[in-house]
Amino acid sequence: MKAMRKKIKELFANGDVDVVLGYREDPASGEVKASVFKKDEMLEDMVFDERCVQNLVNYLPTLVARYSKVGIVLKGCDGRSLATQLVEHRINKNQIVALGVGCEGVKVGGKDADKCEDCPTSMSPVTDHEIGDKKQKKDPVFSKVEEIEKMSPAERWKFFAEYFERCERCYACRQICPSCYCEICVADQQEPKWIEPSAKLSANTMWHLIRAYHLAGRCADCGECERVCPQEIPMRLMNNALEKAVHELFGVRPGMDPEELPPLVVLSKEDPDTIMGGKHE
Amino acid sequence: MSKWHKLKRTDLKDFLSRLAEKWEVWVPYRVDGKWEFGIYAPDREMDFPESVIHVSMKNLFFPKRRPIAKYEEDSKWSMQPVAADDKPRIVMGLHPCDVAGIEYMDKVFLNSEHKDVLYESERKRTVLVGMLCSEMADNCHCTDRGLTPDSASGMDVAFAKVDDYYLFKGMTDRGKEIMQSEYLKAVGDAPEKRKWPAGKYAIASPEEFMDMYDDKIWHELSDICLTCGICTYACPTCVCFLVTDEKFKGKGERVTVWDSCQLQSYSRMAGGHNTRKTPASRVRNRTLDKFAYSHLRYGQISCTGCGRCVMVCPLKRSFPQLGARLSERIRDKKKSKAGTGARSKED
Amino acid sequence: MAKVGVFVCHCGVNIAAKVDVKKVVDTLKDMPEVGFAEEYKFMCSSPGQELIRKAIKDNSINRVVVAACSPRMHLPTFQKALASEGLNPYLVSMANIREQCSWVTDDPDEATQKAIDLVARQIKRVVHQDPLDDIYVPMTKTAIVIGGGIAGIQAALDIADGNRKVILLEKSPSIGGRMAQLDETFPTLDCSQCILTPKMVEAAQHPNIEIRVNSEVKKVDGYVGNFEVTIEKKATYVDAQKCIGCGICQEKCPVKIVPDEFNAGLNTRAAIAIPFPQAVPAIPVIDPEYCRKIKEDKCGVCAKICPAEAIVFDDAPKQETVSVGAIIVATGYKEMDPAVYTEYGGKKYPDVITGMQFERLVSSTGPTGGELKRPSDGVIPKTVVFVQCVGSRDESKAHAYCSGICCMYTAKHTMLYKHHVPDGQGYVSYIDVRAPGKTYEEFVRRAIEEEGVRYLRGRVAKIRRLQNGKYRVYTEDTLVGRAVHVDADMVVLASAVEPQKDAVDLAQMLGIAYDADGFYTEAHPKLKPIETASAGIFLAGACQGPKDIPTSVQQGSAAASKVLALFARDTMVKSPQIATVDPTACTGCLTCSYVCHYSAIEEKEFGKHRVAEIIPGKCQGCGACVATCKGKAITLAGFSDDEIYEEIVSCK
Amino acid sequence: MQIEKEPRILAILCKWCSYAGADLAGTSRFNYPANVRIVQVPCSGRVDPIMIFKAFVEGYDGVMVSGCHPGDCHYGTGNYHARRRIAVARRLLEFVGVHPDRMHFTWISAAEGKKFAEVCSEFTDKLRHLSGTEKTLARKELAT
Repeated sequence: MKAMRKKIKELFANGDVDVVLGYREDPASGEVKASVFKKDEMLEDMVFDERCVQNLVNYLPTLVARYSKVGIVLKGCDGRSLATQLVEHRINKNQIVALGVGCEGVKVGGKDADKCEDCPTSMSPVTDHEIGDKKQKKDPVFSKVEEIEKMSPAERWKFFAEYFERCERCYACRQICPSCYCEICVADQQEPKWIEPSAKLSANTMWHLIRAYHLAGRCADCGECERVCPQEIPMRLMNNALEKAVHELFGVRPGMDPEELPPLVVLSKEDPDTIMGGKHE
Repeated sequence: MSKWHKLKRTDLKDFLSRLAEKWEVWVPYRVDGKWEFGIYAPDREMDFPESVIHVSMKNLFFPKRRPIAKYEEDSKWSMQPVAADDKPRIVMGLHPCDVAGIEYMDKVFLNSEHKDVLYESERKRTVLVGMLCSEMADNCHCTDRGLTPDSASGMDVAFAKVDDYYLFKGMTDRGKEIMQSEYLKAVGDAPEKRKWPAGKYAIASPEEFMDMYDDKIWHELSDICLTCGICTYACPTCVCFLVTDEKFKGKGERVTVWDSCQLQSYSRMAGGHNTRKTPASRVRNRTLDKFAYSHLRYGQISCTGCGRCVMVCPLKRSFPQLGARLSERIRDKKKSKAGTGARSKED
Repeated sequence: MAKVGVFVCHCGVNIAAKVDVKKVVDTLKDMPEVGFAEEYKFMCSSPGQELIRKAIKDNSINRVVVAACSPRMHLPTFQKALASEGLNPYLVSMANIREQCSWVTDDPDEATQKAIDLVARQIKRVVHQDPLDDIYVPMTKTAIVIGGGIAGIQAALDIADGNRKVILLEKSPSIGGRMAQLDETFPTLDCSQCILTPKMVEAAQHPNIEIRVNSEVKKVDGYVGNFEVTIEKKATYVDAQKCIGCGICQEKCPVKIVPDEFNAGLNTRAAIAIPFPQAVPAIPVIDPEYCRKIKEDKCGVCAKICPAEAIVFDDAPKQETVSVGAIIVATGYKEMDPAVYTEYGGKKYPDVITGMQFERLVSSTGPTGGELKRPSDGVIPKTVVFVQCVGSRDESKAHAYCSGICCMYTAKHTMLYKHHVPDGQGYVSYIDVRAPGKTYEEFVRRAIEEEGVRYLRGRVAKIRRLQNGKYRVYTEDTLVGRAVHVDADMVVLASAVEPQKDAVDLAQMLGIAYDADGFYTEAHPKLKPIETASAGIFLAGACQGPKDIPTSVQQGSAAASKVLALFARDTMVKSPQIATVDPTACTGCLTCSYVCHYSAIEEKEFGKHRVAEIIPGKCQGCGACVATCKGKAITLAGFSDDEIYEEIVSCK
Repeated sequence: MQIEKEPRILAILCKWCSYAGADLAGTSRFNYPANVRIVQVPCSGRVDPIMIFKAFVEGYDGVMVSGCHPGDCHYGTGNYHARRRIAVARRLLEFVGVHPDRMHFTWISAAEGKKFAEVCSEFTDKLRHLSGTEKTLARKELAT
């Protein structure tokens, strides 16, 4: 923490950053929240510990529009998220100073966050400065996905339909996701109405399928969608199922390489036809 | 009528079962650790929580998806309005802030110019049995909004939880029939009147809020807001909806669906222009709607202090704090006489 | 408000026998979108089209659905009918109730129900169709001919004579192709070189023809009228501008072990060589695999003696992109390698040779100077067996198809053989003799009757080399029903005609179709034998299937006439069914640009933002970008989300 | 009358190969079940999985997508992109409980009329065996 504050002070002093996006402990309530730090402001309230769950990358596009240089504190998963944004020209890397912090895992509701179980990297794959240790981690196994995969199709649908039924379509999942940045979300489009706006099973199913599909090969598993869902819909399950799929199908782990294009826009003549299922001669 | 009646907690089930013979009785249930309203069934475990539940009452009068007409895609495109439901019902367990919300919705939907007939029928068929609060939860701030947690205003029947019994009191003629239940025994003593703490956050007047329209502060107030729609869905006084047609195999329904000014798509117009493109402009809209626009239109600010928006916020952002921060800014501005800043270009 | 005219075709009995056409009309005429509904026997006929025109005039319909055959068949017909009445031609949609309904459905009730559903769906769709205007794009009036064989040369000459520029591309060091290797040609026995060489020279001297040898196509972008073809010129290590073609380098080069491709590998040549004496251009090429200077930095004799100082050892492949308006593919064929026929020796017998090798053996420019000697020991073969259908009509070993030319060239070979070895005896093992061309049959009869060649009907089972150096050919004579064998001095295998090795690669670059064998597929087997499915790309010669010289020449001329017809216009009409970006909805992620096969998507400033923009001239309307755009900022005219959505959800 | 028992199939076919293959099935008079509904797209690369999702939600029992064989795409590479998208969409649909037999993704050339008819028949057959199970994803709200 000391090292981080020192580094940030240094960055401010050298004029390398205009603002730094980080975590702040509200002295009054003790709650940790995302915060924009300016030079000589509130730096003493800056924290980095297991309470720093939120992925800050989502705020970057707004900030880089307002400031020319933005520093950002990144956990491993957030860094992967940033990598996916850079490759999609969402953010200009030159406007970013990436402060990778060795992450020891975060806690949600007092318990170790689920996402940390499947975390492949403690350090952001994109960094300008690294603070703390980079730990070698195992590739994710997604044991919860495997559990679902063991179920019969009917059981799986029963499982998901119950959750889909509950969705209120508040779009908190979309709003917090750095990769959901369409000018007009397909769920908001009236003509044609691929996804009807009302909160009901069929339309909600469409929404959750599209949301997961659009993130396939782009989702870096920051887990924010699931965390913010007021109805506790297990969105990470779907994201992870597809993360597992793109890894198995195309050998891609999203966000681990900031140069790598999303697998669904990569031209590959070598993919076997069997990836589409069924038999092919 | 004016007397308090006692119901033993052990008699609650019998009392409700008897009511359910005539009415559709809506009571809170706990599902997967969360409260929601459902139709009373004796075999389901139910209870009355001390303070508001996170799902808004709004859904019972103005559902999130509400068919208003049905049609078939035949040669005539025959369209039939959806018939109103007139089965009598009791909604039990509303808190004073919810009732205040319903009173606000009445002003929106039942004003003489544009009457929403489906809403009207929902109101007409419903007897409101409200529950007086015995405590204020963390997010409760109705006292900031001039309400009292144990005020029975607007209820047809009011009740309070006391030790191992409930105290009921009929407030209107519509509540009379319920009060005649054999399980209610008239008693003399009213529930203890508590002295509630004064509001945490004093807020400015609607006119003062209006003056803040062009202030820079909206960027600060919106900096980490996701602008998702959950606060507006949970809010008892957010009543925006869109009308859309839903078709399936040649049959269609015209439905109203909750909409939210917090979503970017809300203010996007044909041709692509969006009048509220920035999060700041959307946060401003909701804030001013609660504290100023509502007052201009209906003579009443529309935040009832139920605290649901804080409860459901993914980032646990506090709307009352936001109101307070704004009021603070208003005071500062007045002091310095500054703040005639030009309209922000970004908005 | 859309008012749809619905026209249901009987197609004689093709539709009406299964589909209750009247019921279709009666069911749909009350649909709210429908303003007029009618049935007719043949909608594609003039009176049928007149019905549409009349309804546009009298019933003021503004959208049309024709329920008839496949839109692939008659959509343009009905589009014209609309246009003639001043209605935009893109406001018609066809319900395919013949190919995809009446012809594939057993039960009439089911067929009728399906037809109703299909037409209703198209009515819903057509309401969402927008009027579109054709796009006019300028055209580059230069053609490229890929392949400098006789078909390609003919095509190039005809286009050049039509006063248009042509690039004639050839991957080997000289144009001329297979025909240059032939000795004499059937059925006239005129000397191949004598008739080909003048054409080669004419091509080389024609002001409108630019010959590019040693060059291959690497990439093809663009579309009809505006192709961008990337050509790679291989390193030849000889400066063609300086070289005077004296050939002294070839004489002095000490490395004389390079298999001579022109002589079908029968002899060897120097590491620097002009491919054959009449080559056009007559410029030598160094084979870097053999050249000692290039391999080991030794020798360098050629550079020392070259009077023109034309040797460039540090030559490297060069790529260049040329703009052309049309492409003729004339890449020809290759002779099958008979190695798979192990029962015929699988190439281990030196005197079991292929037809092309025989051709070289009897040629005066060949390795023996035109004397027929067998390769193993130079003995003049007194008995020769010609084996036909090696690799052709033999699905189990090689190809199911007939190579078409072998019957004739074998007959020619037997005659050439008799002319070289008058006392020799030729045998032909054949399955059927196919001689359908003009005077072809007479030619074969001449071989049999006048030259005394013995034709044995039957397939050769085995060839075995005997101690005495002869080859015993085991075959049968099915006409007398008896197994026979012939002890021959030499055996000639009429090896099958095959597509070039890299035929599929080129097809994929060009985006044209090819069949299971690798021959290129014409747009229609009868009515469009020259065109491919890709506009502006035409076929000529054996790349499309086995062909003899006259047919190849005909196709070359035919392809040229197609190109000249195309170039007669100043602008290209391009389909308006292309994709466009709504800049207000675009986030500028540019992921669409990665999937565009035509590099048609570029970046553009839009206010403060960066957005994608599609170049209308380049877009071909495939829609890959549309499916990539998550925010649906891209619309494909003619196949918009609106239209496809309506088709998906409108089925009852 | 719609024969409700018969499974409904949506076939999204590219214009150049598979749609032409379906036409050839007709020209060659290869019969196949009448409940197949074909949607023409210019290229399999135009197929946005949202169409597949929507088809299931709209109550189709099976969805088929077919384009030109790899390497034969009229537009060069559209089918390769389609293959990746469909592979992912398929995994997602299976994950939320759509039976794998409800999806058929393949290549059919303009010459494979017989293959098209066979694929339709076999696919229908498979779906008939599934018809006992719940119609996955089909919308309930307006089904009555």
